[in-house]
Amino acid sequence: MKEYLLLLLGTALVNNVILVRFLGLCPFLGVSGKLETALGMGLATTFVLTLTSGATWVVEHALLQPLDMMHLRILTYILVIAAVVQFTEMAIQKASPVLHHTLGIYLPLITTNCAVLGTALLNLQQDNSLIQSLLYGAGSALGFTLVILLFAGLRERIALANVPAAFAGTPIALITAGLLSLAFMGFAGLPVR
Amino acid sequence: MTTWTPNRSPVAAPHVHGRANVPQVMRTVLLALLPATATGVWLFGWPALNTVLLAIAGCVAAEAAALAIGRRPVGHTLADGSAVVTGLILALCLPPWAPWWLALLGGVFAIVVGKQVFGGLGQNVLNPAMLARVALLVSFPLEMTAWVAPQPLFSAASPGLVEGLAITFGGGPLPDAVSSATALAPLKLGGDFAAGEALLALALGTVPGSLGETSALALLAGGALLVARRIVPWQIPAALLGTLAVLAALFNQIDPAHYPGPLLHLLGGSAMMCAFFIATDPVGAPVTPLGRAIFGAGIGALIYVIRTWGGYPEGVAFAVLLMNAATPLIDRLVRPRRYGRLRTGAPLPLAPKEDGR
Amino acid sequence: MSEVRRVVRDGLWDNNVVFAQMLGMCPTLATTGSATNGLGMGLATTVVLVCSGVLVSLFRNVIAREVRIAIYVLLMSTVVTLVDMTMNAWLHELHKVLGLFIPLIVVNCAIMGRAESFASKRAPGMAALDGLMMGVGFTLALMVLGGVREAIGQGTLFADASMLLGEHFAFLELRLDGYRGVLLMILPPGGFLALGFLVAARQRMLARARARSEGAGAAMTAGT
Amino acid sequence: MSSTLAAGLRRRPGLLLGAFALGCSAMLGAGDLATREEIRQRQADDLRHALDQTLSAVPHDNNPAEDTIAVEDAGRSVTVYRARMAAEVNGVAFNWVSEAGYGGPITLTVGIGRDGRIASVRVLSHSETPGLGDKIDVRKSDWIRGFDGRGLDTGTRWGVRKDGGEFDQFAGATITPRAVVGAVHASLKFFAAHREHLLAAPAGAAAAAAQPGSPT
Amino acid sequence: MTMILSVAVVAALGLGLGWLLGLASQWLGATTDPVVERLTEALPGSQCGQCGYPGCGQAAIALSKGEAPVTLCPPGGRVVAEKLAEILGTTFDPGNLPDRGPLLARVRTDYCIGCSRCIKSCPTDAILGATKQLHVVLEEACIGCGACAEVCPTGGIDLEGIPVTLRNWRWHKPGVGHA
Amino acid sequence: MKIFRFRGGIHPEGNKDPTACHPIARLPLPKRLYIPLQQHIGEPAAPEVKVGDHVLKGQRLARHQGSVSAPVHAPTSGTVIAIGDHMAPHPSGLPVQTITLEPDGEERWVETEPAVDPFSLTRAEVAARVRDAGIVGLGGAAFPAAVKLDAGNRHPIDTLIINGGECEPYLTCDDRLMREGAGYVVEGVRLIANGLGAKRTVIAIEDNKPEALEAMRVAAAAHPGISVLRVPSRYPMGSEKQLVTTVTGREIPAGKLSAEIGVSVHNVGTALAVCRAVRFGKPLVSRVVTVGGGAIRNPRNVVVPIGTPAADLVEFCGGFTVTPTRVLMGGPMMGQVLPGLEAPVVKGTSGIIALTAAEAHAASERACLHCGRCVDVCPVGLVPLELAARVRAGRIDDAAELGMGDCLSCGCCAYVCPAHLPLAHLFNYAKGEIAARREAQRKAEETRKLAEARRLRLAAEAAAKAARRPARTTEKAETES
Ligand SMILES: Cc1cc2nc3c(=O)[nH]c(=O)nc-3n(C[C@H](O)[C@H](O)[C@H](O)COP(=O)(O)O)c2cc1C
Ligand SMILES: Cc1cc2nc3c(=O)[nH]c(=O)nc-3n(C[C@H](O)[C@H](O)[C@H](O)COP(=O)(O)O)c2cc1C
Ligand SMILES: Cc1cc2nc3c(=O)[nH]c(=O)nc-3n(C[C@H](O)[C@H](O)[C@H](O)COP(=O)(O)O)c2cc1C
Ligand SMILES: Cc1cc2nc3c(=O)[nH]c(=O)nc-3n(C[C@H](O)[C@H](O)[C@H](O)CO)c2cc1C
Ligand code: SF4
Ligand code: SF4
Ligand code: SF4
Ligand code: SF4
Ligand code: FES
Repeated sequence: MKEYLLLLLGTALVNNVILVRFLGLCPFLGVSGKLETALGMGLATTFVLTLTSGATWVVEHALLQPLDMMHLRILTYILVIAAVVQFTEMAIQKASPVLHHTLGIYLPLITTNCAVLGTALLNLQQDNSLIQSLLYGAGSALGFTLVILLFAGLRERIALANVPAAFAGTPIALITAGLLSLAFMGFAGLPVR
Repeated sequence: MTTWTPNRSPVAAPHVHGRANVPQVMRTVLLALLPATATGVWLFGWPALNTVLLAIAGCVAAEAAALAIGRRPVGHTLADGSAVVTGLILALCLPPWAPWWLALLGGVFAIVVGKQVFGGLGQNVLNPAMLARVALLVSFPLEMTAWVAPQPLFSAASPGLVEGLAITFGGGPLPDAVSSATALAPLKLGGDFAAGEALLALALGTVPGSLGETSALALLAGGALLVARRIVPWQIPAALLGTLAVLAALFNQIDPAHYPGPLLHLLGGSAMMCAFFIATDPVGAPVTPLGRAIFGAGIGALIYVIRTWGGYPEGVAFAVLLMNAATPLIDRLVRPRRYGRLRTGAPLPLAPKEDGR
Repeated sequence: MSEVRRVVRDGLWDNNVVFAQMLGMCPTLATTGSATNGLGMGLATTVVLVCSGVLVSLFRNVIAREVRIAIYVLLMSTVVTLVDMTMNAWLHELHKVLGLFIPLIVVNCAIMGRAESFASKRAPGMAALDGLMMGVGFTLALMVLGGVREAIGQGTLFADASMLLGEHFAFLELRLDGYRGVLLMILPPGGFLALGFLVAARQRMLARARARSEGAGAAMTAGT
Repeated sequence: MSSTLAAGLRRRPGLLLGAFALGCSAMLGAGDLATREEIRQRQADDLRHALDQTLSAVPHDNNPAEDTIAVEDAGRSVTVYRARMAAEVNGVAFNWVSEAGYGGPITLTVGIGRDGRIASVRVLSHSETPGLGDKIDVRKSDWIRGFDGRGLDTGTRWGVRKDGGEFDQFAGATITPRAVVGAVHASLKFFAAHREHLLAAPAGAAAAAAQPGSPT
Repeated sequence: MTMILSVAVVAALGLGLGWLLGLASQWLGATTDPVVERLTEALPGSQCGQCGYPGCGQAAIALSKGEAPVTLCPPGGRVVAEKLAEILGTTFDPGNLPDRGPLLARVRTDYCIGCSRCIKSCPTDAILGATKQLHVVLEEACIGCGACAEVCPTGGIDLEGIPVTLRNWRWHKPGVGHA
Repeated sequence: MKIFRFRGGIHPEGNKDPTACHPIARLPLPKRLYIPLQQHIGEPAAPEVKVGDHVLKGQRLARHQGSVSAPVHAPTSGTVIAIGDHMAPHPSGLPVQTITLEPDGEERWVETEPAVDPFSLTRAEVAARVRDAGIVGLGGAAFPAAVKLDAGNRHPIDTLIINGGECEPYLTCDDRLMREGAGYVVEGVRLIANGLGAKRTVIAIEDNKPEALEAMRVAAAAHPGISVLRVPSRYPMGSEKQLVTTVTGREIPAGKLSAEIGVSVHNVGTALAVCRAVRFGKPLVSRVVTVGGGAIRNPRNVVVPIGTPAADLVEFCGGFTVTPTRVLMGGPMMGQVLPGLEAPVVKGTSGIIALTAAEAHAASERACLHCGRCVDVCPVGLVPLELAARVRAGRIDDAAELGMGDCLSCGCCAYVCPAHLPLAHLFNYAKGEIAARREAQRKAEETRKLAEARRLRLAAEAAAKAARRPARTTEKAETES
């Protein structure tokens, strides 16, 4: 139990997908202008990331490895991710049109979110079990959500600041992200993996 | 009769103002930092004074340059004194015998990356001095963890003025004889925690450590001034020190051999400095009492976690930055209830007419 | 401006993947700890951009709207896998360093964006040129970023180029002796900071250029 | 492709997609065929290189990469490569992962002689901070050679100096050496625990279980 | 063998996905665009054509396709522009808006020949007056679109800003500085 | 009696002593009086006199129009010499329709009809007398008092609160009024209480006015329904919402009137005016004005006929000792700058304050420190710094969402702001913008309706035409065949 908790926390804080692993930066930079949208993106990603972590594990261990078809890994992973996203979208639309209205627009974006494929590949690299994979996915997603929320809060405030013209817009967002990542270095060395 | 010509562009009320203004606030902070600075310089000798001056110089020069480049009024803005405060706080968090370029570089980083790219005073979100400290720590771990044992000014061991300049500007590693470990070292090394008489040393500051963080008493004196003058809201230091102490006491109860008690956590390291001068930087702190309490408690908890389990010997700077980053969220979630409304923002229901709902 | 020049300019500067479009941020920041890695990643991405551009363009009349994204994804993952396998086989050291990020080229938003907005509407030749220019622009950006980070961070330039890219690249290696480096720059925060300052510099240049051209325009109208 | 076929496919997106999938997997299959052997070779090279480094001090006449056994330890399986001289196991090498690294897991290849002393240790992969933690890499510093010849019985104080051990930590980066020292220590204990099994197994018996393609 | 297997696997996956996508496109394709509806709702609905589109409905479609800026509608002014931006989820740059402030038409008594052309052109029926008699503009109803001024044969309709009085005076924005 | 605490608030320097220690003086009749027709919230009054008319003191000059309005009376006897534009006592300095009166110096009253026993009057009669006397709230808002009295008929009022807070610095007119005219005030209070049918009456006075407290206690001692409550000195204690909370512990729900929770608030000056109107039949033609501030030579309270130019008051009090930085109508926290000394005193003018630079503690504006002091002091619980940042950035809608509309414009936030940001000014601007937008919105709705109506009309016309046309074609066909 403790081990799993540490795994979750470790992936969320210490090896944060965005700030340490450098995955999922496009949505991190693109969809963090407003807190509400950041939250939506975070939630949608959490859902998809956890699901795909499990699904790719199954595909890897039930299909690719037994058939010795590692060269199809990227392709199948991507297809699986796209399918999961598609499925999620349809499921949400069916279950709750309201939720679909708020989260739906983020779903297509997630297909091209490196964090999803990256996490799947990291799971493989670290030889995680199915449960570990699911936790790893959830942890990554939590880390993603946490950081994108913090970042959106900061950006909302910076949007009201008197930023010099040369730095306005993307540069200040990048610098803020850098400083946030500097702050997250404080978690480094915590005894979690 | 003295005449009066009305101003044609109308100005709205209020037409009188309290006495507070930004330069005065910053002056008070500098005044409050004086005891700790003086103690630091006294304990660590002339090189410490060099460090202070260099950090401030770095900040002020960087601020002037940045303002000039951005075509903003240099003199007027410098006069707010915030660059000096940043410089001094940075210096007080550096090793006392830091080489010249460390202090200078830190000052420039704090102002340029931490403050001016955001638009200057009040526009930044993360504490500039702590950003600089962390950036230096990450980049120059050697220099940033070279502690010296205190050798009071004019004592035999203390370097003279010239020798001090040589230490600051000469470069080269510190002689092994003076390098030393801080009071928090046992946290990571598992040695003995400060014994009874050492706590007195921690209070007075006669222990190795950052320039201005060692003397809890001097910091407390300055902090008390700021709290009394209402420049610093009491909730932040109270929540911060309280959380830190409670966590320390809790784990100390569980396993005293691994986890030192609250006193070491409060007095050793820069918790005091942080509680009164760093966490309280208004720019990065929430604006409501509850928000400030959450903020302070968050910093306290993070300090404890990073100190106890993390990779770095001291968690103050990271903790402050992390909570700075959370400040917009806290401010967003913790808003005061508005008059005549429920917490949700909906109007109060027309309640039965009884006094004192 | 001729179409070719337009495409070249777009890729290298006006619409640079990194500096203007802000796409493909993950590899941009993750692999630019050194100029060498940046170069390697850039080249790999360029190959993928060109190939996928040509493929998408070739099939542009066949691909139905509803499934176009899925087909792009198929094509790209194929190209990327091929690149991945090739690098693993013949650029093994570099492959070990870039590791995770080669497969991630698939989801590099830049490639999808180009396929959708350019390659699907143009002839294969043009698409190839566009892919090449986008890729070269990307590579240059990665190299500049990697170079800046590496130089400030550890006082070297193209360190290990010979080891990773082969002996031919040994000439690139530079070392600043006596400079210890600001470690921060090669760590994750340094990536963000360096890119932030580079983009700011670009914004300032653009603003200057705009002011100059406006000034010139104003002078012209004043003259007539 | 004839235009009628193209038009037909366009009207059936599912078929179109299937056609593309077919083409793509064909290309991939071809690519795989072309590179598979080369990649396997490279990975074998990697392994051989690592084993060469770690077992060079152990006299042997076999190819350790092909003489492996899998050992269960604390719920995980460790692949052990064995160096033999005249059928006698003279030393073993195996990968050992430390989770306590600063930037993530550190994978070591540990070579241990028959006597239970370290033959040699090398870092296979790590993501420690360049300039700080990467001194565990033999290309950057000789520190890692400090383990050579040490064992559980040599009176070594296993730990970094800060923790009261006898290994140097790198200034400003204690976590990495601490992790490596801990991992080497643990690997010795692992060796001690399975000593009999490791040294006694019949020659060549486990060769079939070897997976040269994936050393980790 | 591997070859055949891999082809089979990918083809199967592709087919499955294609089917899913087909389904999805059916799901999505059928619905009408709610954005256009909301946009039409937000526009003034006076169909005056100042935006360059033949009426608000077309303007809404153009907006939804991103072909027109949210500041397209002069009568709507800032308020409408902000609403449109909100619906479209874009930000709106007030700098683009020619903020001429609200206007009112006024018929010059000495010019009006009572031709009634203005009445026919007015999208809000804001002009009263019988043929051959002096016409007047209802301040409450006039949106300052200028259609009447355009058709008036004597040029007798002026568009004027609304005069500042104690009742509509507003505080100005305090000078530069940073909040 | 229990006192409840309201959120926020400040303790500005009072500066009340220079004027509080002098008895109320009487201003000699000025040479001209300028009586604006709009001195209250609501519709302006409509003039009933012509240029050249001679009028008597207390004669009605203009009658009220609409439900929320108030008549205007002649402050003295004299001749109407002009009806037209004159500078309004308003920061804009815009002109307002004004009757100019040249006093004849005789101060001749019109016939007044004092009530025999004012307490025998019905509620409606009291309200009618108050309305006819042109009484508006003298606490600053200048809302027609009769309308508020009327509200007692629609909502049961259990508590009448008389506002003797006078929390504004410098102002002491209510203080002196309570000290010197406690008896009249209490009588007025009883009349209002009667008019409203209030069950209990609380006269709330800040503890920095001990003499007034004492005088009012003595005057009210005989009336068990009236209690005099000592409330702490804290700005904005005098604000209706805050006072209601202090006295009753209730909050007025957002968007509701105090009457809806059974409370009515009136100023002490209003009470005195009600007393004069109901008992003596005298309309509101003069009021007590505090003339103060560091730049005034002899600061004091003065009884002033409505319409007196500020210049006359300043001159009466010895003129300026130094050039003031600002001359205000009302107190320094809520008052407005005077556009010129020719602007007249109106019913709502509680003070003419001439401030020196040193008193104002002016400092140059700097960037917001995020210090949160404004949040601490805002009596409403707003977050002024966030509002200000959004207003500055032109994001008025965001500011409205954060509660811009709830702001009292009390100025507490601006008073404490160490960065000297013009917070209250920004909020005034934002509220203006919000009002303008609401107006635009309303107009857009209106437009839509009109356009729709026109569309229907055109369609109907077209249909009618179409209906006629086929008929004509058949006709044609018939003739052809
Ligand atoms: C029935 C009734 C209706 C009122 N309507 C308004 C109104 O429409 N606008 C207004 O400003 N005040 C109105 N008031 C007066 C307010 O309650 C309040 O006294 C006035 O706004 C001034 O209060 P203040 O100085 O605290 O702002 C009304 C009062 C009553 C009793
Ligand atoms: C911030 C603020 C301060 C006020 N201060 C006072 C005051 O000191 N005395 C007062 O009578 N009214 C004051 N008012 C006006 C009251 O809210 C309220 O309008 C008045 O007491 C109602 O009485 P009236 O209608 O008789 O004027 C203040 C209003 C505000 C918004
Ligand atoms: C405490 C006090 C308050 C007064 N307040 C007023 C007032 O508000 N309005 C007014 O016209 N006169 C006021 N006066 C002046 C006297 O009541 C004055 O003698 C009275 O109005 C008689 O003059 P008349 O002819 O104007 O009625 C006040 C006097 C005192 C002592
Ligand atoms: C109470 C107080 C504490 C401050 N603490 C810091 C600090 O820790 N670090 C810093 O750079 N500036 C500090 N400042 C100065 C100033 O607020 C800082 O430079 C801003 O962050 C710049 O925008 C402090 C100012 C005050 C009033
Ligand atoms: S300008 Fe505005 S009101 Fe006129 S037609 Fe276009 S959208 Fe409608
Ligand atoms: S400007 Fe003329 S046409 Fe337009 S609304 Fe006003 S009156 Fe009607
Ligand atoms: S002026 Fe408005 S925002 Fe400022 S303190 Fe008063 S009520 Fe709050
Ligand atoms: S009081 Fe002024 S400086 Fe402080 S937070 Fe409020 S607006 Fe900012
Ligand atoms: S490159 Fe776009 S999310 Fe990673």
